[in-house]
Amino acid sequence: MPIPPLLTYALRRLVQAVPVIVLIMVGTFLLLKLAPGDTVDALVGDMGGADAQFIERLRIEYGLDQPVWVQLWRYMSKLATFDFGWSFVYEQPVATVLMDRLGTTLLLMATSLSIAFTVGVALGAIAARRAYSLTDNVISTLGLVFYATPSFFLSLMMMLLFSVKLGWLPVGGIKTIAGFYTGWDHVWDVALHLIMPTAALSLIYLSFYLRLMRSSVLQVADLDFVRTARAKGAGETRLMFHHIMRNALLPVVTLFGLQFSTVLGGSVVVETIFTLPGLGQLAYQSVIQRDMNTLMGIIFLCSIIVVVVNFLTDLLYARLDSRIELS
Amino acid sequence: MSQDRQDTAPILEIRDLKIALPEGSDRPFALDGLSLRVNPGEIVCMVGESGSGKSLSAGAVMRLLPEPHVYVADGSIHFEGDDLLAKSEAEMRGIRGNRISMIFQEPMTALNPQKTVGWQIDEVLKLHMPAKRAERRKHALDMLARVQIPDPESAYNAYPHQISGGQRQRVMIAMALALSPRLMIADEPTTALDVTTQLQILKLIRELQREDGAGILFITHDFGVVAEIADHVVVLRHGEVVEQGPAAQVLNDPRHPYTQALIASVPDLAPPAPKPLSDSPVVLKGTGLKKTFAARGGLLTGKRKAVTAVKDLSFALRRGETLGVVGESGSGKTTVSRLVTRLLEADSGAVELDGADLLACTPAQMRAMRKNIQMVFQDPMASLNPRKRVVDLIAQGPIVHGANPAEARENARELLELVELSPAAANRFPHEFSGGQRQRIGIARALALEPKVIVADEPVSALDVSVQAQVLKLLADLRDRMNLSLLFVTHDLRVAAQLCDSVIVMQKGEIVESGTAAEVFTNPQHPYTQTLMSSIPGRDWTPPVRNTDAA
Amino acid sequence: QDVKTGGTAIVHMISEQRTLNPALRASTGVYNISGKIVEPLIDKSYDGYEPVLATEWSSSEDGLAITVKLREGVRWHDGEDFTCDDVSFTAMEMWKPLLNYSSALQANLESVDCPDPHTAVFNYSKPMPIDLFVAAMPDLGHPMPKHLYEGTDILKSEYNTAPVGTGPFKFVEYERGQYVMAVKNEDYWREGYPYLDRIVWRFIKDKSAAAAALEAGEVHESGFIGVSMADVERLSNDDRFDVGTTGYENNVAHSTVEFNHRNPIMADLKVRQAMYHGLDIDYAIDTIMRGFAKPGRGPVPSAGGENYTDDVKTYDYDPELAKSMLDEAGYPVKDDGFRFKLRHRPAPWGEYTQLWAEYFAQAMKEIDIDVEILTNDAPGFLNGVYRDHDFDTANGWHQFRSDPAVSTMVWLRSGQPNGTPWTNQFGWKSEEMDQMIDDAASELDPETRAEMYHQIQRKAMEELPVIFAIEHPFISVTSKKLMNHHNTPRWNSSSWYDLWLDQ
Amino acid sequence: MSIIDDTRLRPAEPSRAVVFWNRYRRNRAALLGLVLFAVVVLMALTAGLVDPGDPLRRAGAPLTAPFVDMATPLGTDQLGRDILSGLFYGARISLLVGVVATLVAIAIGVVIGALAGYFGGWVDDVLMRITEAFQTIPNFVLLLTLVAILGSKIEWITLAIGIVSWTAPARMVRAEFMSLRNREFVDAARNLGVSNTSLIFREILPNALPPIIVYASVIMALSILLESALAFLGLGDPNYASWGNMIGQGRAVLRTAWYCAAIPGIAIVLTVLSFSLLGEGLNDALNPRQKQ
Ligand SMILES: Nc1ncnc2c1ncn2[C@@H]1O[C@H](COP(=O)(O)OP(=O)(O)OP(=O)(O)O)[C@@H](O)[C@H]1O
Ligand SMILES: Nc1ncnc2c1ncn2[C@@H]1O[C@H](COP(=O)(O)OP(=O)(O)OP(=O)(O)O)[C@@H](O)[C@H]1O
Ligand SMILES: [Mg+2]
Ligand SMILES: [Mg+2]
Repeated sequence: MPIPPLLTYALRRLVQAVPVIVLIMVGTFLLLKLAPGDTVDALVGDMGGADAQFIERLRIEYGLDQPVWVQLWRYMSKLATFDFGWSFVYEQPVATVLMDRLGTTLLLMATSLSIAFTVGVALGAIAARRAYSLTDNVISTLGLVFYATPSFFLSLMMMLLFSVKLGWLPVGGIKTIAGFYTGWDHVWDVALHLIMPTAALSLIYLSFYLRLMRSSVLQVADLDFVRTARAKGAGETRLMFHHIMRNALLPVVTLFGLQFSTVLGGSVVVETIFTLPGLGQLAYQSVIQRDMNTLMGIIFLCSIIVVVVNFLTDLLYARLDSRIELS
Repeated sequence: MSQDRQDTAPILEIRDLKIALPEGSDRPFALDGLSLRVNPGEIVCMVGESGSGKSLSAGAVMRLLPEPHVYVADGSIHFEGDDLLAKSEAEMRGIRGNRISMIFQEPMTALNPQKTVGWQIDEVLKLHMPAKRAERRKHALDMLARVQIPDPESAYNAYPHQISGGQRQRVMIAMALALSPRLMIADEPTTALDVTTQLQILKLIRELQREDGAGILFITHDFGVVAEIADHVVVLRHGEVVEQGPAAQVLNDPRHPYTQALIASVPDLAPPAPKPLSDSPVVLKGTGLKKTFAARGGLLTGKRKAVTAVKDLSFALRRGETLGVVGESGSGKTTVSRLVTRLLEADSGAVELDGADLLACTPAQMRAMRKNIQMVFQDPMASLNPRKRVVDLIAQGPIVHGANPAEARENARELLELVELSPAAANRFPHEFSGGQRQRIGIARALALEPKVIVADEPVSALDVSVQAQVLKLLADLRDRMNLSLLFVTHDLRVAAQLCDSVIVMQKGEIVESGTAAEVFTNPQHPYTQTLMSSIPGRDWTPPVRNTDAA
Repeated sequence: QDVKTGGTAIVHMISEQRTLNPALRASTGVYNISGKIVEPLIDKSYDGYEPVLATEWSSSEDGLAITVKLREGVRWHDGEDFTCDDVSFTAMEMWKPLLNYSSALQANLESVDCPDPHTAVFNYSKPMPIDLFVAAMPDLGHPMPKHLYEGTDILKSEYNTAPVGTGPFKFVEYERGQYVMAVKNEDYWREGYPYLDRIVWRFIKDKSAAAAALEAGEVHESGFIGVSMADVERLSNDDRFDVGTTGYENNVAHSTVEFNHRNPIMADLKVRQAMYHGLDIDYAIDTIMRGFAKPGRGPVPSAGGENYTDDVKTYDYDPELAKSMLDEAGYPVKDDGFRFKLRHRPAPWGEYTQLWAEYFAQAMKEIDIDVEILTNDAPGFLNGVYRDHDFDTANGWHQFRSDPAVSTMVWLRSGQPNGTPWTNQFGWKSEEMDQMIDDAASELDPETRAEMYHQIQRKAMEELPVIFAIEHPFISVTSKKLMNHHNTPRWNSSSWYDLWLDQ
Repeated sequence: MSIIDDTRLRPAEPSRAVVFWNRYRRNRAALLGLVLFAVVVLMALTAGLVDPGDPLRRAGAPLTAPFVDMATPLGTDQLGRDILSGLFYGARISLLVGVVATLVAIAIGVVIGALAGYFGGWVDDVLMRITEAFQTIPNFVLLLTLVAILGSKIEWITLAIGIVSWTAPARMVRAEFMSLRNREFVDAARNLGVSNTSLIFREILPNALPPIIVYASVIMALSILLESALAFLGLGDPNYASWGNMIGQGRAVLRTAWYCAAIPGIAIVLTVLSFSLLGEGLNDALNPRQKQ
């Protein structure tokens, strides 16, 4: 039976991703080993101190007394069987720790990126359509201001206004604790909690899409085939939707794929402020705690997500760009 | 005849049209006082060098000028008696594509890459024809058949990148003619095409127009094309009409000195008498050259098909000889020129320069050898580093090869004079020159190393005819004066005929015919060569005796 | 006012507690949660030590055996009886080998005998002062159920994050990064208690967010200075909240300045004294601690009870004096405007520690000492100071754990191995001091013991191995809806059986 | 002289700088960006001249509001440090971080991108895998890790920001090189016998610079934002008054003394804005594509 081209393509992408992921994992491992101190230091710091034998015993327990390359080899050979190891900080298997957080992060990233993408693209198209007009200036300036505002600043201001002053939105967390909502109430509850973090994240990324889309539309609008369509008697709206948009979206889609991992990094601060139990915050904590296995797990997961997202954006790209055929 | 023209009601009448350019442009008006008329069933050719305002006049008729920077300052445009300039944008939309249609130069970019051919033809129908989908589809398929596209059904569903350049231009024409417009404007519709395709398209336009009786405003800069197709000719220069009249008269008996000069620049097809070269030594010899572009595909495209650009090619170039390499697009001409200079590594074969095999040299040896074999490139803008001053561009070669920089620069100034440029040019940047001047700089750069062989890849095809003639003349002069050998790659048979001693004709990477220019041009043997020769536009027209000094 | 029962109390926690087993991890963060679920043998009240799972305790004459009577009729949350086996198991398998701090305390513990199910006898190889034993029990004396741990890998037991205890509340769930929840234990041994239905601990890392949550009514209590000092001060003027330090008498900390005595400049007592004179402690208390603190008087804080004395040498703020002392010590101002340069490592915990470091740098500049602050995260800091000794000065806060023997003395006693955090890694060694500390630790008579600690305190203030600059209890912001709050000296760690919600 | 003569030179054009400036100033927003940028530079240069010296010194009573005490016109922070002075010195740090981190990022990016784009083949493969690896790790997490390793000295922070920012310029340079290496002028130079190194750095690089310069403004803006985010998490260098540090500490008193965080916050917004506007202006001036 012939393998469908999409599958072969997916397989090829997977094979290509393997060396990159190995590179990332080894690199991160060694990098983190360069950092002063280890998990035990962090744990002891957290406990408020411990005596020397205790510390010694923990190190042996965690295998931290071994040479670095032994530790690396142990880790990598476990990883090859998709065993992420044990988090000494959370006293749980890393896989459990990660799965607990993955949902929140994916939800946050997916909603904020899709909002950023759609709104950014729409505003960018409008701004380009009325290039150099008042509308354009207002949209572009707002975009730049949001872009220039540090995310924590924006988050704090929002929290101050909407939670404390107006009391409309919950301060943080992912759901009302001890609310015990189920069904749609639960969905609504989570949605309420996600409004501000999503807004904070998406406003920043929105401006990227906005600016790119604007210049992309301006660029495409100058192309010959748009002139052809005009010469056919097509009106501006038709030009925009049938001729310009789809071509102008191409670079924006590429950015979408590239930006995914940045958003995860960007969510560190937002998750911290809004107390969202997500991977961004977990990553930050893991660095500080030298929680090697957890951090490595996050990075691994993140690489997989990025590979998948890039694969999907490539598919989307191919869908949008008829010149590309997957084979 | 001129009496007849005035009597019929014109489809298009332009009077005293003035188009203003934005401040800071090289002239205030792109068009200054253009008047012309297009009658039904008539092809009016607008000729003129680059920048003379041809495209903008077409834009003005379509009301598609890039306003507000460029706008109609004065004059009138009447289409079938209606004042187009007074129409609203909505009214204009009703006219565009319906009663006036347009074909553009680049079939590559003029079609939306993301929509199927069928969709794009359908769009024009949808906009102007109140008809059901199936009906429109049928009409579109009819149109595709009319423009002689082999398999209209599959072309209908194809994306532009899936059909050839010639077919794309046919699609454009089908689109333009779909609603039987009264006026069709064609802005250099064949310039980007191969000679053979060009001729087919020209014929097609002509036939279709005969059937429909539309008027055509045909823009071109090629007098060959004019001779092929025009009923009436308008010659533009710097936005002013210098001469207009019936085709026969303008072509064969130009009145204005400018027109005369232009026509005189058109190379005629009679090759020069063969030079006695058989006893000069062979300076450059290629044997069994082969190049396959094995396809390392992109991530998304996967592996591409391997393309054999050149297979088993051999030639010999003697001292003082000019060897022309001709053939249509994609036949491997450029590949040959790059193999010979080792800008591309050949898969197999040898290139001997004065007996030494270039392809066997180490990189260091090769760098030293390059002194002897220099190139002149096609695009005079792209081949000069825009960030370098002319003097540095010319002196670069000698300096790399160990010359004293100060002396090399001094030499460079002298070379500028040799290529007939003022030494004042030395300190300027490439963008401050016209195309022809840049090509002169390119020639000076090649000469600076005092090479034995110069390889020129389409050195004049990016230039206007008038300038083309001058650059060719310069090249010929220098060749004769310095006893250079020239490997001259071109797709323009007229140019080849004028300059080359011998010619090799390539098709799909292979030599199909070779011999002296005189033999090949007067008595082509291979069927492919014969088709090529018969496709030269205006081949039956011999430019009138040169009565002006073009240089 | 009538007690109302029911309701959910929501408590703010700054950082997540990954393990909730107080017999494996001694830290206030753990007790803050586990204290309601797992009970210690003895707790501390304002009236002294209070029996919880232990009912009485006594020591043999020689101090080698301590007998503890256990409460009868107490059941673990899973229904099993609480007996001496549990105490013995926990003491030998957890307190002695696994529990930080306790390992040193119980180093001489030989065995725990169970003559009957409700009597435990702790056998020591060297005398153990009963006072010390009792003082340690509230923190280091939590029995865990033997039947759930025995025969398993204790460190990886699932019950470490889902504790089973005897306390007034039963563990329900732990959502990582979000909250821990516990519900009323209907089978609690104190009849009629607890009042609350449920307690939820919410993790909010960001202090501003925590303050916002308090104000929005989403959280009822935030302890251990869980909001910024500015917000503490602001909320203290808000009549919806009680703000104060009550309930932390057992959890007092010092903001310190530590010296690396390996550096000859720091080894010079005159320099250290001069630096102390250069610090405007009152200003720092006002600006950084917003007045919720007092000047430090050596290793024992005023909360140290009879072991504390204020009859010690003090160092007033006097920059001019400081400068002249430095001149005398042979460190005049050089061409670059400074006497010498110090590399200072601040501990990365908390806002006021950071500010204290910056104030320290600022103040030192006033007496022409250049201070470069080296910021690191916790492991980096601990390594830099306690293992690599790569610093000239450092600062942080250190908590006092009710008895000097189990807490502050380690900062003065020499001889701990490299890399042990919060020990004397400062290169300061005094045979005399070491002796005094050892003597005090095994002294059985309370009065003599107190006097010995006064001596130590005086000596520490004279020789300044470490500057115990500011003594500050922790601060809680508590919603006035909570009743009976902060009614014991280690309230945040206690069981809250009598806490109720007025709503 | 005949009618068609292509040997006569056009009158000399104004110099590049003039052309550049003429194009640049057409964009009014870009001019605003330039003015803002100039203000920031001026602040950085005059820090210490205009204003009371050390921004870390106690200058007045803690938490003095702006415009209350003329000795500290913009007020003081928790430790009584002068906010105005911090603003001026902070400009210095922000610019320093922005410029140096950008230089680092661009330098790495140019080398990697140039080699990958110029040589193609396996060199490209290897370098691009490395680039992908760097791109896959969330850059802020990598930054945190680097800072954890190196410590929070301003030099290290700057270096770390540079290290996490190089991938985008590398990709961009690579793309530029891939298109430029096939341009005829490169062939022309190669045909003159120019070596690979000269081809890369003398022939191609100068032509690849305009988009890189434009992108530099983006990195500069991002660097400043990254530095402030680090400071917000308490990982800034406390030995210098930086805007990020000021916000990081100011937010503790956000509710009572908003100005401590708001003033440096606005400074960051305006500075980043100025870089963005500057970038757009440069883009219009260096890569004129569409005519306005
Ligand atoms: N949008 C525009 N803005 C400013 N100047 C323009 C614009 N379009 C064209 N021009 C100028 O107007 C003049 C005429 O341009 P036009 O495109 O009509 O020339 P053309 O005869 O079609 O030349 P070519 O043969 O190269 O196509 C040129 O000098 C050109 O620089
Ligand atoms: N770098 C390349 N990679 C893959 N295929 C190539 C490459 N360069 C040229 N080809 C293919 O080799 C064939 C010959 O190309 P070449 O450029 O030599 O033709 P040409 O005769 O110069 O055409 P033109 O007249 O259009 O310049 C074409 O089919 C082309 O697609
Ligand atoms: Mg044109
Ligand atoms: Mg070619």
